[in-house]
Amino acid sequence: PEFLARFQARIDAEEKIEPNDAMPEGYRRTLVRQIGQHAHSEIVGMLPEGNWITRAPSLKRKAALLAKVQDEGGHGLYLYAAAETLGVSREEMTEELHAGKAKYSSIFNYPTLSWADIGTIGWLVDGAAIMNQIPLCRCSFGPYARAMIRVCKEESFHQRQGYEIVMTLARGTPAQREMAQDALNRWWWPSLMMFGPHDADSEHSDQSMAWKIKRFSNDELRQKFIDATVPQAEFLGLSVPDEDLKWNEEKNGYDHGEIDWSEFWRVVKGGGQMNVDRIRDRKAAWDNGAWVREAARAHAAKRATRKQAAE
Amino acid sequence: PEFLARFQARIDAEEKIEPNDAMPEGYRRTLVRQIGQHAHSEIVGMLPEGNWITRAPSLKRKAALLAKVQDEGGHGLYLYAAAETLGVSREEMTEELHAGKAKYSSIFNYPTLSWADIGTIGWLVDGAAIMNQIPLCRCSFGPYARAMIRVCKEESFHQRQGYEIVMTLARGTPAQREMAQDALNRWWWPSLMMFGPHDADSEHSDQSMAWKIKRFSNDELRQKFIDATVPQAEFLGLSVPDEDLKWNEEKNGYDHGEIDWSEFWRVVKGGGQMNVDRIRDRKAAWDNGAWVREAARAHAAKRATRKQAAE
Amino acid sequence: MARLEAVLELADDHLILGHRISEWCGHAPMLEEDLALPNMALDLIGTARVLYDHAAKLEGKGRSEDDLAMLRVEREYRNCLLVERPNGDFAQTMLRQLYFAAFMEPFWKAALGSSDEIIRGVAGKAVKEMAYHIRHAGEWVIRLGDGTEESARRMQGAVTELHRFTGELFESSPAAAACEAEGVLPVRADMRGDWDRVIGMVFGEALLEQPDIPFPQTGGRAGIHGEQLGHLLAEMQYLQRAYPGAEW
Amino acid sequence: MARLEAVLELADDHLILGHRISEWCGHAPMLEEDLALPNMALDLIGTARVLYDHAAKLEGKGRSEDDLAMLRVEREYRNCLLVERPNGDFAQTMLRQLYFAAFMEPFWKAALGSSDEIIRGVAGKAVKEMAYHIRHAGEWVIRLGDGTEESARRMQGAVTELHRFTGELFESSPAAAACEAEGVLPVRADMRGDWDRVIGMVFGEALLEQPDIPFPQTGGRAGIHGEQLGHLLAEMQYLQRAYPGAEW
Repeated sequence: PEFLARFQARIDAEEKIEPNDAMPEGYRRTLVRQIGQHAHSEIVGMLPEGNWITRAPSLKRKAALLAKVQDEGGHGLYLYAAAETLGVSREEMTEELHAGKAKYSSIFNYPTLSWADIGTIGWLVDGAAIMNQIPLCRCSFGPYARAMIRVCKEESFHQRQGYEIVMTLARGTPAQREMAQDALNRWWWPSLMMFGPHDADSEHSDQSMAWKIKRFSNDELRQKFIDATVPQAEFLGLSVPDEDLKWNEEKNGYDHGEIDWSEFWRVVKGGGQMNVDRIRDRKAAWDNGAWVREAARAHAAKRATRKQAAE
Repeated sequence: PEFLARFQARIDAEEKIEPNDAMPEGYRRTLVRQIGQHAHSEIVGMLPEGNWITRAPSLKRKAALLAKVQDEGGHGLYLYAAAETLGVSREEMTEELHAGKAKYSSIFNYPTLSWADIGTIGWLVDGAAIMNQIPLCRCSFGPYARAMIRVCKEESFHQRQGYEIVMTLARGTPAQREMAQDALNRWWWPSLMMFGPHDADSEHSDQSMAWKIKRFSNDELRQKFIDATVPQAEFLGLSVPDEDLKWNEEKNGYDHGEIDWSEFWRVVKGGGQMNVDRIRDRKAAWDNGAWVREAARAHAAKRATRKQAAE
Repeated sequence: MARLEAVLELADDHLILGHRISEWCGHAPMLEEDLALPNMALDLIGTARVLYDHAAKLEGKGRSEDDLAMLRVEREYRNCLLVERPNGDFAQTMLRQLYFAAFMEPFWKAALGSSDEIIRGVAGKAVKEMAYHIRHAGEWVIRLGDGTEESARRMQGAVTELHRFTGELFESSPAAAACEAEGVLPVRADMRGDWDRVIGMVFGEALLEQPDIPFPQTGGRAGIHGEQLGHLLAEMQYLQRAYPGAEW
Repeated sequence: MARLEAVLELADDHLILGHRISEWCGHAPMLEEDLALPNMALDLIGTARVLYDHAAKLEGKGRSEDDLAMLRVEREYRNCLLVERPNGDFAQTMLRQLYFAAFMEPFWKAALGSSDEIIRGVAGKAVKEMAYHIRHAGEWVIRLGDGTEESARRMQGAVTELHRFTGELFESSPAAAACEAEGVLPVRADMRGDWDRVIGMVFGEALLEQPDIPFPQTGGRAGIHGEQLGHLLAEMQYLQRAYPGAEW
C-alpha cells in the first residue's frame, strides 16, 4: 500500500515509468494487455488493406498503399518491443492472438469491398486511431509513450493520404463518387465503435485513468472524432449515414444517433464477417513460415559454432 | 513364328484382336505405350484449356469450354480402360506419367496466352487429332478401335466449336482479329508437328503399319491436315504463317515450308515452356487428392465389413 | 423492381458456385471427379444463364445475360456468402455443394408451382439436377466423414468452416419476400425442414455433428461479401472488361 | 522504336517482380520480412514508374505511366519469364530476387554511363537498391541452404525450379541490342561474369550447386509468357479496366 501510494505519486507528478522500475502487477498487466492488443491490431490491420495492393488502380496508389501497410508492420514491431520490456515475448503474444485469447481492434473484422474502402480506412479508421493515440504519447509508461510518438506521426500521414484518396473519388466520376459514399456508409458506425463502449459501460477505465495510461474517456474521444470528421465529410459532399446527426450549439459539438452496441459486441465476440478469416490468415502465415524461422535459428547456431571453433 | 504368322493372318483379314486373344508381346507393348500416351494426352490436355475456364468471355463460352474439358477427361477414362484390358492399371500409368517415363502429346507444352488460343486449339489441335484418330477407329485392337469411335465423334464437335470461336474473333473487332491471327501464328507449326517426324525419321512406324495399329504414315496425315486446314484459314481471312506454303497442282495438295525439327525434339525431350508446369500440376492434383482416394477406399472397406457382419 | 432483384439473387448464387466448382477443372483428386465436378458446374451455370436472361428481360433495358453476369461491380452481386467461399479442400467443396443443393432441391420443387412461367421451367430441370448434387456430394461427405482419420478431421473442419454460412440460405431479402408474397418464389424459410432432414441423414452416416453457430453470417443479399469475391470477379470479368462491346 | 521497346522491357521486369513481391504483404514468415518484402517491392515499383514515364514520353502519344503499366494485354508485356514466376515458397521468392538483383546490380552500374539521361538517373538510385536486394536475398539463400534439412531441400528445389529462367536475363531482344549499340543500355551478356561471381559466392556458402540446364527457357521478350501472367494481369488491371478513363 505504501508502495502503491509512492507509485501513484510518481504518476501524478507525470514521471515516466520505465521497464526496470517497480510497478504494481495490475499496472503491468493492463499495459501488457493494451500494448499487445495494439500491436496485434497493427498486424491484423495489414490484411484488409493488403487485400487491395494487387488491385490498386495506379502505380502511385499501389506504392503508397504498400508503404502504408509496411508502416503498420513497423508499428507492430515497435509495439511488440515495448510490450517485451514488460517481460512477454513477441512469440507468446502471437500465439495468444492465434489462439483467440488476445484481442485486436474489431474494425479489422469488416471486409474491404472496394477501392474506396482503402481511402476510407485511412480517413476514418486511422483518424479514429489518432484520436485514441495522441493522448497515449503522454502515457505514464515510457516505452509505450515513445512508441506512440513515432506511430502518431506516421498515422497522421496515412490519415491525410486516405482523405486524399476519398477526395479524388468524391470529385471523380459518378461511379467513383457512389463508391466513396458507399464506403462511408459502411465504415462510419464501426469507426465510432472504435472508441469503445459508452463511459458508463466501460471496464478498466477508471483505474487506467488514474494510472495515466488513459487520459480521456471513450465518449470524449468519440465526440472529438465526430466533431473533426463531420466537416470533412461535408467538404467532400458526402453524407454521414446518421439521420440524427446535428450540430448542438450549446455543447459546441455534434449530437449523434444511437450506436448499435449489439453489433459492436457481436464483432468483439468473434461474430464479425472476417474474424475467422483474419485469424486463419495470420495463423497460416505463421505456420507456413515455421520452417523459415527454424532454418534461420539453425543457421545462426551453426555459424556461432563455427565462429567459436575458429577462435 | 507359326503363331506370329497366324496372328498376322488375322490382322490381314481385318479381324479385331480382343484382350483375351493371344498376341505378340511387341503388339501388346506397342498398344500399351500408344494408348497410354493417348490417354495421358487427354488428361494433360485439360490443363491448357482449363486455364481459360475462369476467364471465358461469356457464359455460353464458359459452359462450352467446361463441357469440352470434361469430354477430354471422359476420353482419358475410356482410353485408360482400353489400356487396362492389356493388363496395366490406370494407377501404374499415372505414376509413369508423373515420373516423366510416359509421354503425352507435346502440343500441350505450349501455353494458352489468349482466348483465341482456346478457339485455335479446337480448330487446329483437335483437327490434327481427328486426322490421326479417324484411322484408329479401324485399328486392329478391338477395345482401342471402339474407344476411338466414340472419341472421334466428340472431337469433331470440338473442332467445329473451336473453328466457330475463331470465326467469331476473325469477324470481330480489330483487336479480336489480331488475337486470332496471333494464335494461328503460334499454334500452326506445333500442330503440324503433332503428326510426328517425317516418315524417313519415324521409329515404330513399319511394324505398326503391318499390325494395322497405324494405317497412314505421318507425312500422309500431315498433308491431309494441311490440305483441309489452309482453305479454312483463307475462309476466315487469316494467314497461315508459312511463306513457302503454296498449292501444288500436280500433287493436288499444298507444299509447305520446312518444319523446325529441333524445336520439335526440344519439346519432346522436356524443354517446352510448360513441360515442367504441366507435370507439376498433374502431380499436385494427384498428391493433394491422395487423402481423398484413401478415405474412399477405407470407407468402402468399412461398408463391406458391416455388410458382411449384417449377413 | 422486386422480381428482377430476386431473380438476380438466384442467378448470382448459381453462377458464383458454378464458377467456384469450375476452378477444380483438371485438378480433382481422381479422374471420375474431373468429370463429376464440371457436370455440377454446368448444371449451375446452365441455370444461371436462364435466370440472367429472365432478369435481363424483366429489366427491359436491353442488357444481355452476359452484361448482367459479367459487368456488375462486386457490391452489386447478390449471391449468398456460402457460394463464394473459396474451394478449400475437397471436403469443403463437397460440403458446400451439399449444403446448397439440400436447400435448392426443395426450393425448386416448391417453385414448380410458381406463377412465373420461366421460374417453373427452370425448376423442372433444376430439381432433378439438385437431387443428383445431393446424392453425389452427400456420398462424398459420408465417405470422407467415415473414412480415414485424416478425412474425418478435414470433414469436421469443413463443417466448422462452412456451417455458419448456411443460415443465410433461409433468409429472404425484401425483394425475395415480395416475390414470395406474390407466389412467384417459394418462401425460403419453409425449406428448413427438408434441409435439416437431408443434412441430418447425411451427417448421421458421416459421423458428423451439426455445430452450434453463435454468429450466423449473412450479408450477401445486401452485397456485403467476403474479400475473396472481388478476386473471383477480377478474373471472371477480365475479357469483358478488357474488350468492351466485343462479341465472343 | 527500339528505345521505347527496350525501356518497356525493363519497366515490365520491375513492375511484375514488384507485383509478385507485393503479394506476400501480410503473409510473410516473420514480421521483419513483412517489412523487408514491401521495401523491395517499393524499390522495384518505384523504378518501374520512372521507366514507364520515360517510355510514355518516348512514345509521345499522350499515354501515361499507368496506361502503359495497366492497359496493355498479356502478349504486349515484355518482361522476362523469371520475374513472373509464382512466388512459391519463401525459398523460391528469395532465390528469384537474388537471381534478378545479381543481374540488375551490375547492369545499373554499367548504365551509369548511359547516353540517356533518364536511364542514368534511374541507375544511380537502382544500383544501391539492387545491392541491398542481393544482400538481403543472398543472406536468406545462405540461411535456408545451410539451415535445416527441410530448408535445404526447399532451397535446392527452388534452384531446380528457377535456374532454367536465368539465361533469358543475359539475352538482348533486337530492341535492346539496338540500344546497346547506341550506348543507351549496357550489353546484357556482359553481366555474366558479375552474376556468376555473386551466385557462385552465395551458392558456395549456401551449399547449393548450380544445375545443368539442358533447356533454358526464354520467350518473355517476345511476349510468350507462362500461363500465370494472365491471372496476375487480370487482378492488376481490374480497376483500370472496370472504370475506363477514371482518375484515381
